[in-house]
Amino acid sequence: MTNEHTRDRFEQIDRLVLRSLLRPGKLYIAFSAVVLVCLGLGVFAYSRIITVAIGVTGKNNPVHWGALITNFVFWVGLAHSGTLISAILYLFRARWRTSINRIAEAMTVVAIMTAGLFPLVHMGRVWRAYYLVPYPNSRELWPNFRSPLLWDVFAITTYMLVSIMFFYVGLIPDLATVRDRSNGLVKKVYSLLSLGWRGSNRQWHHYETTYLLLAALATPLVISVHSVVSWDFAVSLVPGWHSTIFAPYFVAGAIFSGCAMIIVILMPMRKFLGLENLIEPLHFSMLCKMLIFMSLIITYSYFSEFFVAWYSGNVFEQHSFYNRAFGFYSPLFWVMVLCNSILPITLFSARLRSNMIYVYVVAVCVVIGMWLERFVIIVSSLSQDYDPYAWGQYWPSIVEWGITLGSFGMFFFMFGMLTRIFPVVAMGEVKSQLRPGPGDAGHA
Amino acid sequence: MKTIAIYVVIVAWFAAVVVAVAAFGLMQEPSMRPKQPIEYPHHTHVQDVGMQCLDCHRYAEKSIYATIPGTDICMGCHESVATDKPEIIKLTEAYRSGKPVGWVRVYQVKPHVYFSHKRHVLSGMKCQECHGPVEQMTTVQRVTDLGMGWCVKCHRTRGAPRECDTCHK
Amino acid sequence: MRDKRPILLAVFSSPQELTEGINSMLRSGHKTMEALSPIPLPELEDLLHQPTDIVRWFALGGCIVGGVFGMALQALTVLHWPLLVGGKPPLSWPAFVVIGFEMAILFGALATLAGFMLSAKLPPIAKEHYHIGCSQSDFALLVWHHELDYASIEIQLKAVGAREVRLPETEAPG
Amino acid sequence: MAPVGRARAGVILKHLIPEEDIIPGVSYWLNSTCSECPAGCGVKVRLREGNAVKIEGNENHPVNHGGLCARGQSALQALYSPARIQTPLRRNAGGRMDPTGWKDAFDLIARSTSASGSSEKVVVVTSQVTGAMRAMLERFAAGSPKFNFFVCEPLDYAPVAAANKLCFGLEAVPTYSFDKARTIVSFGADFLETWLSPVSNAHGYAISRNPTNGAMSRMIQFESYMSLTGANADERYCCPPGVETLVALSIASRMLSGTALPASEWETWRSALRPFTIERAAKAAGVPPQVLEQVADRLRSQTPSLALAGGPSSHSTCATALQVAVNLINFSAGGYGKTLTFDRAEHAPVGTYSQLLDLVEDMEAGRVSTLIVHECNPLFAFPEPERLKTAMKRAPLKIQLASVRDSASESYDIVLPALHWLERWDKVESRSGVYSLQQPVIKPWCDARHAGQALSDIMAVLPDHTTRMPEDYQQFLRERWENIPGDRSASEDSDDFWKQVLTDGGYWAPPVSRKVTLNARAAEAISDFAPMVSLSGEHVLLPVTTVRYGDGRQTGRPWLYEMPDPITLIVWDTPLLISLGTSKKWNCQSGDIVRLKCDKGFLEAPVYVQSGTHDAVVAVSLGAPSDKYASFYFEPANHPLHRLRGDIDKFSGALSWVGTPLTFEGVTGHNRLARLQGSGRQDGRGIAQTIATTEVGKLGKASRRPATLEFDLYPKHEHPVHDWGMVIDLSVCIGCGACAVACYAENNVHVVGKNECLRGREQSWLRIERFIDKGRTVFLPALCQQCEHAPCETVCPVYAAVHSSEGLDVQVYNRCVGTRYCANNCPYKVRRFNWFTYKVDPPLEKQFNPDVFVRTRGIMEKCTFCIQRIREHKEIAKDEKRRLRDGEVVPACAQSCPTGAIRFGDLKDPASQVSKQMDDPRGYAILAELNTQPSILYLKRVYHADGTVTETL
Repeated sequence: MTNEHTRDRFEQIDRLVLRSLLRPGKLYIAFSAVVLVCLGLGVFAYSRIITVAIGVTGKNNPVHWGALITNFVFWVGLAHSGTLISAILYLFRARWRTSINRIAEAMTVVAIMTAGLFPLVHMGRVWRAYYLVPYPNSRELWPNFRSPLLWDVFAITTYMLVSIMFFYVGLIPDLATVRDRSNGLVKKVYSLLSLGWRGSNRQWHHYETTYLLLAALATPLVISVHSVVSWDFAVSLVPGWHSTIFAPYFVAGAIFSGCAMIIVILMPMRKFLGLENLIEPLHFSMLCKMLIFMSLIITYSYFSEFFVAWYSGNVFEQHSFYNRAFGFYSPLFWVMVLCNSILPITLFSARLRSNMIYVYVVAVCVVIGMWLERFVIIVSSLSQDYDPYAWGQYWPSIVEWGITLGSFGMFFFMFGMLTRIFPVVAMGEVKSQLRPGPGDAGHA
Repeated sequence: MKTIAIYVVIVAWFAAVVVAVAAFGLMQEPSMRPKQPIEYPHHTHVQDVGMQCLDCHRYAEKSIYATIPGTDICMGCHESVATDKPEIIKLTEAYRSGKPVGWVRVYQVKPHVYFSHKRHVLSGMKCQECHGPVEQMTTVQRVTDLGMGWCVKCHRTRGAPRECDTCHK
Repeated sequence: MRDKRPILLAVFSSPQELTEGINSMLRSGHKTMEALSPIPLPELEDLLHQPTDIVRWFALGGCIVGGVFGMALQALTVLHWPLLVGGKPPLSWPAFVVIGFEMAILFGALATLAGFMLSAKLPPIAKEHYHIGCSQSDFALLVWHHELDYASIEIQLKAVGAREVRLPETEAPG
Repeated sequence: MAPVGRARAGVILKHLIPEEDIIPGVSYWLNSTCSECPAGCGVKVRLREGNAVKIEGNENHPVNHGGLCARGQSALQALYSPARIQTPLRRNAGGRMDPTGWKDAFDLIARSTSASGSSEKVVVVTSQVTGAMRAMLERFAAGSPKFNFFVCEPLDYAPVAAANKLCFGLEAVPTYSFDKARTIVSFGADFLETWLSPVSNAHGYAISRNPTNGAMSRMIQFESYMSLTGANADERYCCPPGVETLVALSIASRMLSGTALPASEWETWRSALRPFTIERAAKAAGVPPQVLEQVADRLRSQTPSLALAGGPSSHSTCATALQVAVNLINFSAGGYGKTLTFDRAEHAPVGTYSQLLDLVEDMEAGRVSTLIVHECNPLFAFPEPERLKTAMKRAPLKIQLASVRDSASESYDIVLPALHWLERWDKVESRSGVYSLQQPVIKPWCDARHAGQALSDIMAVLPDHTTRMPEDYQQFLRERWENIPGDRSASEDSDDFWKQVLTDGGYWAPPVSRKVTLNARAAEAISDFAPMVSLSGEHVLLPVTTVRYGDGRQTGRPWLYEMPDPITLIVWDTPLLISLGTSKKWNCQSGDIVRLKCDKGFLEAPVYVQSGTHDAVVAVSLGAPSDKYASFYFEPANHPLHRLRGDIDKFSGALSWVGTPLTFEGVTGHNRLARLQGSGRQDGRGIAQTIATTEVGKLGKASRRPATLEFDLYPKHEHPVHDWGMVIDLSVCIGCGACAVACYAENNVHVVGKNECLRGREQSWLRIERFIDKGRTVFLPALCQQCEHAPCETVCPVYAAVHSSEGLDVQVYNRCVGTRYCANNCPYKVRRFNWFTYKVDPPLEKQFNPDVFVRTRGIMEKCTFCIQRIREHKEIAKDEKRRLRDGEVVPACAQSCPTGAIRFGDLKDPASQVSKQMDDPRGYAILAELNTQPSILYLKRVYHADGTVTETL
């Protein structure tokens, strides 16, 4: 590799990646218009909750949580793969991550922001949400730290802040690149954002340490946050929720859905942003392997849930799972099994795995399947719990569907904005992959 | 410097929102000194005439409400006392017509609060401890926000019960 | 690195050339140098003087402080007004672990970021020397020298492949 | 009649506490007497700031002993009904009703009647009135043949009175003492719901059910639809409608052999009863003959025993025969003087259907000039509404005198507002010798007059007014209180007497003992008997009365709409109840609207498949939900009484309710029925538990809050002063739902409407669940269990759900942010969420309890053992410098319970009744294995092991 070649490759990478920051194309505008309409519908739907009451949703007694909490868990789940791919794969020195970690992290940040709204959206009296914040007040009252919901508040906030930090620290060198290639007001903005990064050896040294430490902190955080989310359910005594398997089960499910969502996002981005050279079939193959692995884990979890329910001899547990598989919500359950346990297994075939369209279809199915999984767990467990008198059924109302659509609108809109503002590929890291580094035997 | 200026602008924007919300909230609060239909001078009645709170607010030690007296109580004296003063003429008119005087409430606990005047008066509290020096006021001015913090502070210092169900209903 | 001495900036096209430039400078007794690069260059760590790494101590300290803060926040507020819930005593330690842990991570991460910004001097307080190509593909070396060395340094660096050797721009990148 | 007692002069109708001494913010209780049905239960009304906020049974009253049914409690919603008639109304030329004044109304009456001939009648049609009003009407009728009054009650009990006249020469309805009975055999009588005096019946019934001394009574029910009484029965036999008579006669026939009667009479009876063999009856009823033999033997051996007949089958063409048979059974079993007496005869005589027909004929012939309808709706109960309407049109002047608009208010010329019974002074005598007080509890808020005063005012303007009607009803009433017949015991001092009346809620004269002897001439009622229902596979309409709407007058009360029918657990609607066999035959499911052809057109309504309904029966309850608050509301498409053929029981003149054949025409649509019970299957969950009588003695000592854990992560917490607990005895819970309505009233629980109920958003804090355990129906009041380890509290992020030091799970409403996690985590699902800000139509909000916050949207709410009552009584005890007494604090549910199934008290006090009951070996906690440690202990329902078994709800 000659020096000139390196320079060319470096500049080529910059050009490729920074293209997305140039004037938006028609496609991007069309995409934004569509997602903004979705977001608008969601906002309108939420305005119904604000102006009328939470009763405009389909929730009832006994199903007090429904599609909104499903969305919460779903988006929190999606938020996990970003940090997972970034941090855990970084710790494991999986170098293939470099092309996609930025997108994954951006997805994390956007998804956790979307997720964070849902507890507020579903609250009966959102204007009292500040009661959950521990701050000194004249009432001398503090929130109840024993409540899993408060754990959620802390976990989600921590996760959001740490994810943003992690995302941002990773961005700093690239922001400097953008700064140096822009001028005028844009340059000013990127100057602010890049914090005066110079790329000095001293800065790089601390940068590396910091990135490693953040990755090391983020990794247990990823696991803890989704464990905490799962404890919202597992700590309660609702049959179908009250289960020790929930934490690993939810973490695996989160990673599963996250990987699928990355495929869903990455594939069109790669095409429309012309990143084929950076994001290669190899990456999709790796993601597919992760899908298979996670699918096996959650399939085992499904099996284990049912087995334990049967083996326990506990009438409540048994009924809850019987109801899940054969009750009112059983069609959703079986679609979920198809999407999460059967379709991903087909990716064992290398031929199918290399068929991008097939992979895409499977990824979309997994995203849907994971949404259904949360819905089935939440709703079917609640609908028939201890007291048969109080059993009931729930189906989301148009307002909830609107908000769900709006959350997708918000997610994709924010994601689109991020791709317009920040380089979609970690240029610095990709560049460093171009030279053989220590401990790397000639990859790339 | 420009950098700092931009940071300042961002912070100021959020601060402005917070202030606006707070101001809106304050506007919703009832006035601390509402205008009363009849200017009832507490200081004259207490300091000059020597009346006691319970003379008019008769049920403060019998009921959860202290109650505002009807015009018949006022007319017990004002049938003959100071009948020519404009405020008393208003009072007399109200009494004759039988229409209640539209006193504006100065102190009103929130509807979710159980507050018993009786319990507080019988425990030996002075009216002024909550209502301020009413005997020096003309129209009554509210001296507290009746917020939970205000209640709790006193309950804590006096060792009064602080169970939720003591006050919340 | 406040050094009032004059500075020279050399621009290289590759990390190898940069490394060679540093080595040649070291051989000629120039100890005060700073490399600017678009990618991290771990091999420089042995060549150039590296400051002590304080970021990890920040991380550790942040985690400890956060964990203690998290637990103390819960314990103290609960004791301030002990309310009975679910038959649990005010100090329900098992239930407090989660928030203690999250706080440890949050404070740890915040402290790490703070440590990073402090030790990497981000954002810079004063203006720093910079070469704009260093965020893309150029590798630059800043050499602090005595005025009389200027010519010899330029010759030395050009010899190992420097594209140009000049006085640095004193600009603030940020 | 008993000798007339001394008159006491100077009774002044005044309240115990003068109005000027009433302190705002303090509760006052005033006694009165319920007029929601003729039973006349004593009530007390809680007043706050001049509003009546709660109505409860009067513990001192000899009729109801403190309980009060759901319908009685809903009287407050009639008092503050948006449908109250607020001013006199008159019909204008366009046929609309215009508001007018009293004077104008009387002028109009005078003008309209001046032209009428002297022979034309003036008729007052009234709901059951007793006491002073009755005396006034009797005086009115005595004045001239021109003046007449007619008591119109859909449930007339005329066959009972007729049979007693035949048998004993007493045209009266006896009082039934269920408390003394060991065997109770009911032929269709729904005595726990609407029959005669349900609260009184339930009170006595519960006493007879005491399982501890091993002598729990046995209740046997023959009926053709599933009534609440039938669901409670130890033995329930479902027979075709009308066959009850045959069964009763056969049992009477079997019991006759050992009856002490003069030989000739015995022979008369024997020959009359000869055709009614056990075999014949058993065949018709579809039960084995041994069952009937055993019933007859039990009636004789397990004494005291009580037989009674009522319900729809008492309204048949052979109604009197049935009652005579029952009389014979009771006489044979020696029940008279023990389980039923005429000492305090119930229910003053009521006009019968044949008398009503005479009246209609008079109207048709133009012989009625003025018709005054007081608090009743003849159109509701008359089987030929069009005929009655036409007949009424012939009367030149039709006046309605009522407090609340009813479904017929549009058909009168003048509508005059009457005071609600909670706004007036009166004297009620629902049982002879029980003089109950009615006193105004609030100031009238409508321009209304006392019905008695209004009637006498109307009389005053009528031409040819010869009767000496009291000009001042108040004065008349005073005289009635001064002259109480038969009273020789009470104090001479009228002031003391009046104080006692106000304190007790009335004056109870000592019962006058009346012995009865059987008259064999009654046998003619039997010998003339012809089986009335021919069962040719067709279906028969059966109008039934339920706890909710009673005889139909209590429509327009939101609480009753939202109260689930205890059997079907359906709110709002009153579907047609059919059997599973019928539904299969018709190929329809619950909720399908079916069209049934009958003699008089069609019946179109949704069906509900209710097990326990006879295959030949289509049962329809009276009353229907209306959003207009009208009383006596019915749906013209499905009002059963308008489909009756108009058959008459010739001995009593009563209208037959049975015998309208129905033919299925098809399913015409679907109407989702809001059934609140998600599932009635327990599947081994052990929520409702039962135990056989034989097993009770074998039970070991129970322990409250069973320790399922040997090790607990957390230490136990203590309750320093009080520890509130509740014991609910499922053995005596009859499922009447009075507690649920009491809870609505006490706690400002919102009524949400049928659509919200359909979505499972009913707000009831207390509900009656209905399950089957070991083949026995169990009614289980489910409310917040106030768990010691409450799952709801832990998960609340803001401490809105916390535990009080007195062992209550309190909910701090304004702290709630509405995450609803607590409700998810409540295994009992007793938390209710305000999905919207629910509104009530004014002035219903005047009834709101000022001690309870009216919850708005987004707030979780629940039962807290009526914490406002605990607080109130703690304050009182504190004022009186004493500890709370056991039984001083009674939550609304426990107070209203007619059977005393719910007991509440302080577990910290070892001497309290609840503490003692906590050791009852029958006790169990629901879902104890979850270690929630509830504060409510349920006592298993005790059943007779040899009773009948119910498979499905």
